[in-house]
Amino acid sequence: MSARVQAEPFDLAAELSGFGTGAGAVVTFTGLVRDDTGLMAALQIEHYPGMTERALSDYGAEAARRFQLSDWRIIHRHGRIEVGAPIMMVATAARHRRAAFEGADYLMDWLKSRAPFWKQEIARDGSATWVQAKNSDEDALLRW
Amino acid sequence: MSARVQAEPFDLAAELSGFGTGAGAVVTFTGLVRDDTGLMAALQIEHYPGMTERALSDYGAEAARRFQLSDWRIIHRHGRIEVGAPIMMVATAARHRRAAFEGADYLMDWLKSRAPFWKQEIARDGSATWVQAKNSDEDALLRW
Amino acid sequence: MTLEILYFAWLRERVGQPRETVSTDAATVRDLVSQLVARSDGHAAAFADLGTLRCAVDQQLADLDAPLAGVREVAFFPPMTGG
Amino acid sequence: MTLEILYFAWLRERVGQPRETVSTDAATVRDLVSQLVARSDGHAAAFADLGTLRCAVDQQLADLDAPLAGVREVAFFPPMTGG
Repeated sequence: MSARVQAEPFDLAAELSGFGTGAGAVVTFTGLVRDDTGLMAALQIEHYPGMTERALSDYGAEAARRFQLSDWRIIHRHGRIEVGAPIMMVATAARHRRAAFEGADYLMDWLKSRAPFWKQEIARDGSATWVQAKNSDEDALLRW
Repeated sequence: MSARVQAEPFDLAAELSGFGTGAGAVVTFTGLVRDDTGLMAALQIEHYPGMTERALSDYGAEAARRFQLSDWRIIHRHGRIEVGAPIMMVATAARHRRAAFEGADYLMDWLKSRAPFWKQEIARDGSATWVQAKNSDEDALLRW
Repeated sequence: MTLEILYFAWLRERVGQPRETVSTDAATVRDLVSQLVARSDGHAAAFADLGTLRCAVDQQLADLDAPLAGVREVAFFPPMTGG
Repeated sequence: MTLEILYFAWLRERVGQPRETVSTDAATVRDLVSQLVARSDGHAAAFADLGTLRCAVDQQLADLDAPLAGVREVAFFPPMTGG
């Protein structure tokens, strides 16, 4: 049960070593920098030190309570992240698959709209554009 | 895009190496042998060689079509699997998180009720009990 | 017509063998079942509850009304419990 | 009352600095915003659209009507885009 914010890449395999021992179901989500246009070089991610860790821990604890997760982990990177590299991951462990899926899904919806991160797309020519929040991300929270 | 049936354990990290390159979202589900009573030693899993591979490939291809997955992988073990060990995994890759989540969730529902596997619980005293199918697993298919 | 019949899980245990070859004129899976039931007490026990019986025809899930013309392999088993 | 004010993302760019310390008698976040707007054109631009403004009071998400009594740190930023 832990939340981390870091600039360094993470290793999903290492993170899952010993994760969820005794559980029946483990779900992981990994978000990667995607380049839809062929023009993007990287993402630059800004966050709110202090608040970020607190928010991630709060959402993790709330998901654990709500879906009876036996274990959870959240890792979110900040700084410059190249196209193709991992941005963040969540992992959830529970007795049954439904709870593990829903816990991970719930955490992702909260991270998208309620964790203090802001993404900037860095193009190959060096120009930077702030990513706009999507209404669909806000709407997704209404599911819970 | 592959489905495998094997007696050997699998290594989630190795399976995900190079998986879903270019995608924005990767979801994995891992099922582990759970011992709720403290009396269980292992699962023994029987399957239908020939049909199993075909069924898993068909469900993977259907999930890819339906949720526009850019990659998917299914691994399911058979034979004796000790408590705590992984039974099976699915991984899905897509542009967006919703599709990756739904693709994995869909595959799990089909695997539970439509892939030709049968589980037997092996107790520590050596006695074996066939696992009964759950109505909830059958009902889960109605969601899709 | 000669068919390869396969049994899995507790159907296999009740029949007492994992497979057998039968010669039959059954038109559908249901006809085939009514012939198999007569083979032994084990067969009768295996097919006692058609409500939970599952089958595959040439390795594709099928129902009891599936026709057998041109078919080579029919498998019978309880509800699946994978995943 | 002395408050530490933080700005993130394009609000930070418009204001032209990541943080500032202000002395204020504002009762709520909304009152504080109307005082900050008067500080510079950059501040005015940062707070031009209150509909999309997000804020945190002592590192907890809050709305514009949140009271400031006893508060030490207020942060302003656009809608979050994590995950």
